[in-house]
Amino acid sequence: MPSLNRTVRRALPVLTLLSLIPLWELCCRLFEVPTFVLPAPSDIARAFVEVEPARWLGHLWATLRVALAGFAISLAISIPLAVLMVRSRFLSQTLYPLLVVIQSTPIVAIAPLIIVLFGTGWAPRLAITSLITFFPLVVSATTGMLATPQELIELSRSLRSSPTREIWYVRLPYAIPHLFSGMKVAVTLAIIGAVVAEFVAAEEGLGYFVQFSTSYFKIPQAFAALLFLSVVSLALFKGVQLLQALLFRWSLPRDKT
Amino acid sequence: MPSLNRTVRRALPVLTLLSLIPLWELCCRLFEVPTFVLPAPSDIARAFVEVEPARWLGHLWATLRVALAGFAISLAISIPLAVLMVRSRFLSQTLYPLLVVIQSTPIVAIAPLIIVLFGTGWAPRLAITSLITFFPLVVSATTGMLATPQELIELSRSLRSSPTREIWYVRLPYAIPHLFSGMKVAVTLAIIGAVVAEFVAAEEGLGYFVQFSTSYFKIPQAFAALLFLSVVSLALFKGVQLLQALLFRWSLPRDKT
Amino acid sequence: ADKVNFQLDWMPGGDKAPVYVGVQQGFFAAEGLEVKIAQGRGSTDSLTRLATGISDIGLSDISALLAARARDDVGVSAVMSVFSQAPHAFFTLSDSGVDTVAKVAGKRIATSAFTSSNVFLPLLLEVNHLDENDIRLIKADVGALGPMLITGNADLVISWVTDREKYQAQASEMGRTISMLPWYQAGMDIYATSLVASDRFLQQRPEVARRFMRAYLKAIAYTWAEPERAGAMVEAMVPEVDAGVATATILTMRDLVFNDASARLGLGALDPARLAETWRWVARAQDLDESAFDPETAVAREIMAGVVPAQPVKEEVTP
Amino acid sequence: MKAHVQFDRVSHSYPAESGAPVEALRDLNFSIEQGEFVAVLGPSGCGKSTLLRLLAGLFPATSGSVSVYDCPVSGPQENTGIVFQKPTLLPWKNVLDNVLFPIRYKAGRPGARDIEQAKSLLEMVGLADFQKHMPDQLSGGMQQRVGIARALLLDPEILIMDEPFSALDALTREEMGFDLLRIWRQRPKTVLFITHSIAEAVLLADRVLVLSERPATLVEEVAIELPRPRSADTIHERAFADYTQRLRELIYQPRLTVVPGGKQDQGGHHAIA
Amino acid sequence: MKAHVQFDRVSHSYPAESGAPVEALRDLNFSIEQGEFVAVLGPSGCGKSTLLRLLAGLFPATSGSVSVYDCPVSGPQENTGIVFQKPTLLPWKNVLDNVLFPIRYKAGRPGARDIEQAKSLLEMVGLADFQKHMPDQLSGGMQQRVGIARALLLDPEILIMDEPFSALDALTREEMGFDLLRIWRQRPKTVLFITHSIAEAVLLADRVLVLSERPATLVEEVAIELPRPRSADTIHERAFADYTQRLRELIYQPRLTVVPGGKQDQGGHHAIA
Ligand SMILES: Nc1ncnc2c1ncn2[C@@H]1O[C@H](COP(=O)(O)OP(=O)(O)OP(=O)(O)O)[C@@H](O)[C@H]1O
Ligand SMILES: Nc1ncnc2c1ncn2[C@@H]1O[C@H](COP(=O)(O)OP(=O)(O)OP(=O)(O)O)[C@@H](O)[C@H]1O
Ligand SMILES: [Mg+2]
Ligand SMILES: [Mg+2]
Repeated sequence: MPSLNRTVRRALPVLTLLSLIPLWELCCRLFEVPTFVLPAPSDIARAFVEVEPARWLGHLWATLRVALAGFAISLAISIPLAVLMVRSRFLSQTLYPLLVVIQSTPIVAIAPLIIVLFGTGWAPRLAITSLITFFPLVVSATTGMLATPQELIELSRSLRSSPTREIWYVRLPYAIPHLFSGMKVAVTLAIIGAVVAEFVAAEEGLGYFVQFSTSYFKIPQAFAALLFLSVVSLALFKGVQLLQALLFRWSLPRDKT
Repeated sequence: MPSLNRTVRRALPVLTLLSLIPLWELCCRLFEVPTFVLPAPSDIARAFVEVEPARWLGHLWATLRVALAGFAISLAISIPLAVLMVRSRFLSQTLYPLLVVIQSTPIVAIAPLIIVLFGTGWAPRLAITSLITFFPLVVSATTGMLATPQELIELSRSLRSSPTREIWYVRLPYAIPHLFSGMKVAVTLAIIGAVVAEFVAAEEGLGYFVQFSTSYFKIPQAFAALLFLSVVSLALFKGVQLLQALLFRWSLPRDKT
Repeated sequence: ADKVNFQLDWMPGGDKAPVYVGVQQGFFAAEGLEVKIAQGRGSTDSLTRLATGISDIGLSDISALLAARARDDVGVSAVMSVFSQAPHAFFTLSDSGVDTVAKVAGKRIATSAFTSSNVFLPLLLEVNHLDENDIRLIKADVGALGPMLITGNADLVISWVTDREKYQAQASEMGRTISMLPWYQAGMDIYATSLVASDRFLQQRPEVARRFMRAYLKAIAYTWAEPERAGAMVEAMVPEVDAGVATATILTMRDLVFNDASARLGLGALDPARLAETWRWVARAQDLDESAFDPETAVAREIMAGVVPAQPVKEEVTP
Repeated sequence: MKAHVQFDRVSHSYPAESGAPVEALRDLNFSIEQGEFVAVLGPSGCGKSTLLRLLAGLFPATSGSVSVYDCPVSGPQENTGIVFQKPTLLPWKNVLDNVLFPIRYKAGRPGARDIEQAKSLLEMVGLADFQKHMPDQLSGGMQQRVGIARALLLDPEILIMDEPFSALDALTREEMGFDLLRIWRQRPKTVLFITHSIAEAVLLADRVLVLSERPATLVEEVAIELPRPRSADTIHERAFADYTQRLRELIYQPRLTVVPGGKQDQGGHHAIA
Repeated sequence: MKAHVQFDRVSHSYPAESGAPVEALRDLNFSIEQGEFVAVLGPSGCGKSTLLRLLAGLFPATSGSVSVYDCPVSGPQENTGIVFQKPTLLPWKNVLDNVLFPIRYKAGRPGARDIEQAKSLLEMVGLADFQKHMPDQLSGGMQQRVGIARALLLDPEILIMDEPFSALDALTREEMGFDLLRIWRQRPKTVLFITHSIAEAVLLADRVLVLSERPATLVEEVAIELPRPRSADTIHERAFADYTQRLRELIYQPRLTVVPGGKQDQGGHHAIA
């Protein structure tokens, strides 16, 4: 019985979410929402099957690999950046404003610069995705490392640690929960980033396909691509959660007994 | 002497940042970077003074109020949302995926929907800004509240607290450092949000002005607007930092003696 | 006065001058109209706003309208042609040696990812006895096209005739000159930007629509009669616009408005045969069933009657 | 006096993520009368804090039942004051606000009388000058004393204290023990007092529960029949020495066989704690 | 023996965000010989942990100088083991890894011998069965014992312990005290041992420093000239009782005039801690 109970408890949220779909359909029919404003799920489904699976997969893969690679790059850049800023007050005061500036610059506005700098292949898309995702990572890693309790810092300093080791062995592990909170934000931003990048420079990918469909007034097809994007985001988000659960069990709140 | 020293230490980062400007100018001249790729600071300055201050201020104010109001709205929505998700496992499992989906949907793609829902005035811009900013707030507030140490939860439960009070008096205060890390990300996203909103639906604001200038190939003018945007972001970012320092001193790492 | 919400299909500029002229010169006021101008972000956006009743009447590419109506019975109809030639064009540096469309074979052509030009490109190439494999298409952000051309990342770019001034300005900075190969000179003979209106507006206030169209025609005539003044009028209402640039644009695009077609069929007219030809291009370009949709259903002839001059009116739609 | 707290065959195991669960309490039976002062002695890690948490209703026992006034405990109890083993102060509140926390938590704004009361408790624990300090500006012992003041603020019916004086020096410890007895005498309450000091247990309690090593079982209950009110003089009474001696034997004897090596002599007369 | 640690007119004040700074140490002068075992007694909040932090080089004194081998301490020292007052375990490492932390921190991967050593220390502190547990699955006393094992792992030259046994029961405390003495005898080290237990100080130390209330000044240094090796028998020696009696007087006497009310009698003969 308890295991049945648990199954139900697990399934309930999924079922609730799925039940939104008929509701959506109903609303669209009831209020006669025009397709170009919000297509009904049935329209979307129809549009979905009209495109061959291979093309879906092609676009999906194009977006996914940019999102993943861009996320990986920004992770690889932002952690060292955060470390630098934690170690040096001067760097933190010099770099932080720069990062804020970069973060708040609308990428689309500097598209020419990016294309001239990175060409028109993969590179500009990766650059854009990384630019859009890195900030939450830097902020959360920095906040986490700075929030390390004084007593742990004293422990580490009493061991005559080099500052590098202090960061590596004490501050970074302590920042894990913060960092993962940043990663959850960043990973969904990575999808946004890949899509924006495809708006700016690409001939494939779900974002390209959305824009393409919209400019041809194939709104249900655009929404099918959007749903696909959502599924990818959910998968990436779950992926990050899973990673935390697997590698850093301790950083999660323990289940109540 | 020590106060002089401190002044120098404070001024140094600013000076370093300012010294980037001549460097930028130099690079542009040296490599003969065309203006339409990256205008030199002198070009930007010229473009800047060509637009009357009143118009700059008009655009600035249009963007700023959307960013601020949108940020406020998303704060007002995401904290209660986070509280709900901390209180109920079911809600958390149902809402979180929905939020991820909303967060990762490219706003530009659902612009018609937003315009139909919110009309053409202020409302769609606020909606877009809130949609773009709320996610980091929800994630950081949720993570922070769930990270509350077991011992504080035991204290609160031993006082026979209602769950509401537990959230209000224990979990939320504990989440403050997390929350501010989310706010730092969100506030710069608010600028991005306002700009995107102006791309989609507006006839004023710095984002609109950037797009306008770009579509007329007045790149130095676009960059002048971008710089303005950066200054606004920096101000908002500093504002959040200041707010934390004023209201929640304890949540900041204490200065080393 | 009757209030009319006018929808632009993009940002203000010289190519949108007539509506500003209409306001500034009092053409609308003379018809008892109070016109409010809303900016748009492309034809699709403009159509959506008209279809959802946010605006009453506005500009859109008629090919977007035809495709939208064929796909999705959108409640918007065309009431007048504005550009009776398509504005698509190749741009290249003057010294590139490419002076006819036939010579684009083997070149690198940069284009914006989502412009409607791309859809027509294969057809244009076909008309010129080429196909897509003969060129290399590079897609990039609109803003990057000029830089790519001038820095040699691309041999040609696809853009609109109306952008000529802007590209020339960029090229001048590097001491180069630009030449333009308009597609309408290479076999693409179809309608483009048109005045379109929501069906609801046309049904509820047909007279208002007619008055608007009358005033708009006057404004078009004035715009090309007095390009300098027209440019200044745009700037007067939208300070971001530079009057000089607007004037230059107005001059550049004269051929889109006043051309063989407009001379033959009348300014503003939507000749059924040419409209059918336009639909043929659209259907082929977008892979739509040509016979499944009658382009005439996208035109509100009864509104146009008596407003648009020299219009070859079909028998059955006389009022 | 009637039975206030009743432990009935209480066992508790903590689940282990890997390996066997840790059994902390096994088959514990005892009861505490209303108004009684009961001390608990037991080796480190035997399960004393677990016992406290069960009584506080923070989680349910794996088996058996804990009841208060014959009512099974199913959640946190009304009118219970707890001093946790760790100080458990809120890092974002100053000392005074930490002491006032239970009131603010239950009743919203504390009244003038509450603040008065909090201040006098802080004075009692010797922190009158530190009301505005933040917890991380206090020494370990000072933090512990804030926790004690907080538990006493609401004048609870049941007071559960987990090694409340462990970080205090001998003199402060003694003073606070007598303060506690005074408060207990003035406003009777049922006290469960976990300690590692045998002398302290004897000096303060009506009854001492001696627990075995983990899993904790009840080795013996020793009623301390020293006259009240007790004072520093009590320590010199013959009976006091007898009780401490008896408890020491109970604690030291069973373990001597287990302790490896022969470092100690025959036990039964140690005195350092 | 030569002077190992030297405190020279050391004062320390903590800055207060508002109001007057808190003066913790005032004009402290003392030295510790190499290999000496010095215990520190002092009231709660007087400044003992501050003294520890100064010696550990965690921050500099406001005035005066702390030196090790005549070299002013300007930062953390090599070869120093510290047991902090709070357990201070890394929540993301299990017990064994927490003990091994100093090695991993200094030398990278711990070798097989280090692991051996860590395991035997864990056995000594009675946690052989808990190597794979996480810190939050341990009781307070168990956490403290992990901290002790960690400090002993690197066989430090200077060992600083801040109330290391405060959360342990009488028997465990005694056992661990003797274990500490054994280790200290086998591999001589200079020990600074902060405690609240007078008996413990006398039993373990060569010399006891008695500090006053905050700001801590040195009230008296008492050399404990009990023969070594000490054992449980030491406790019954006449001299042991004399020393504890003397220390009690030193601690209780000066404060009796300050303590409000007349709850206690004339002091000088208390024995509960
Ligand atoms: N949250 C937990 N998860 C798993 N095991 C736990 C947990 N809390 C305590 N334990 C285990 O339960 C046993 C008893 O712990 P408890 O804290 O009750 O001991 P204690 O008697 O209070 O010890 P001390 O005197 O050292 O504080 C210990 O072996 C400990 O490892
Ligand atoms: N970080 C700090 N900031 C400000 N004041 C502090 C800080 N740490 C300690 N103090 C103050 O310094 C004094 C001495 O503290 P310390 O921790 O050295 O006492 P202690 O002797 O170790 O006490 P205990 O036996 O209770 O641990 C106390 O009054 C305390 O309030
Ligand atoms: Mg305990
Ligand atoms: Mg201390």
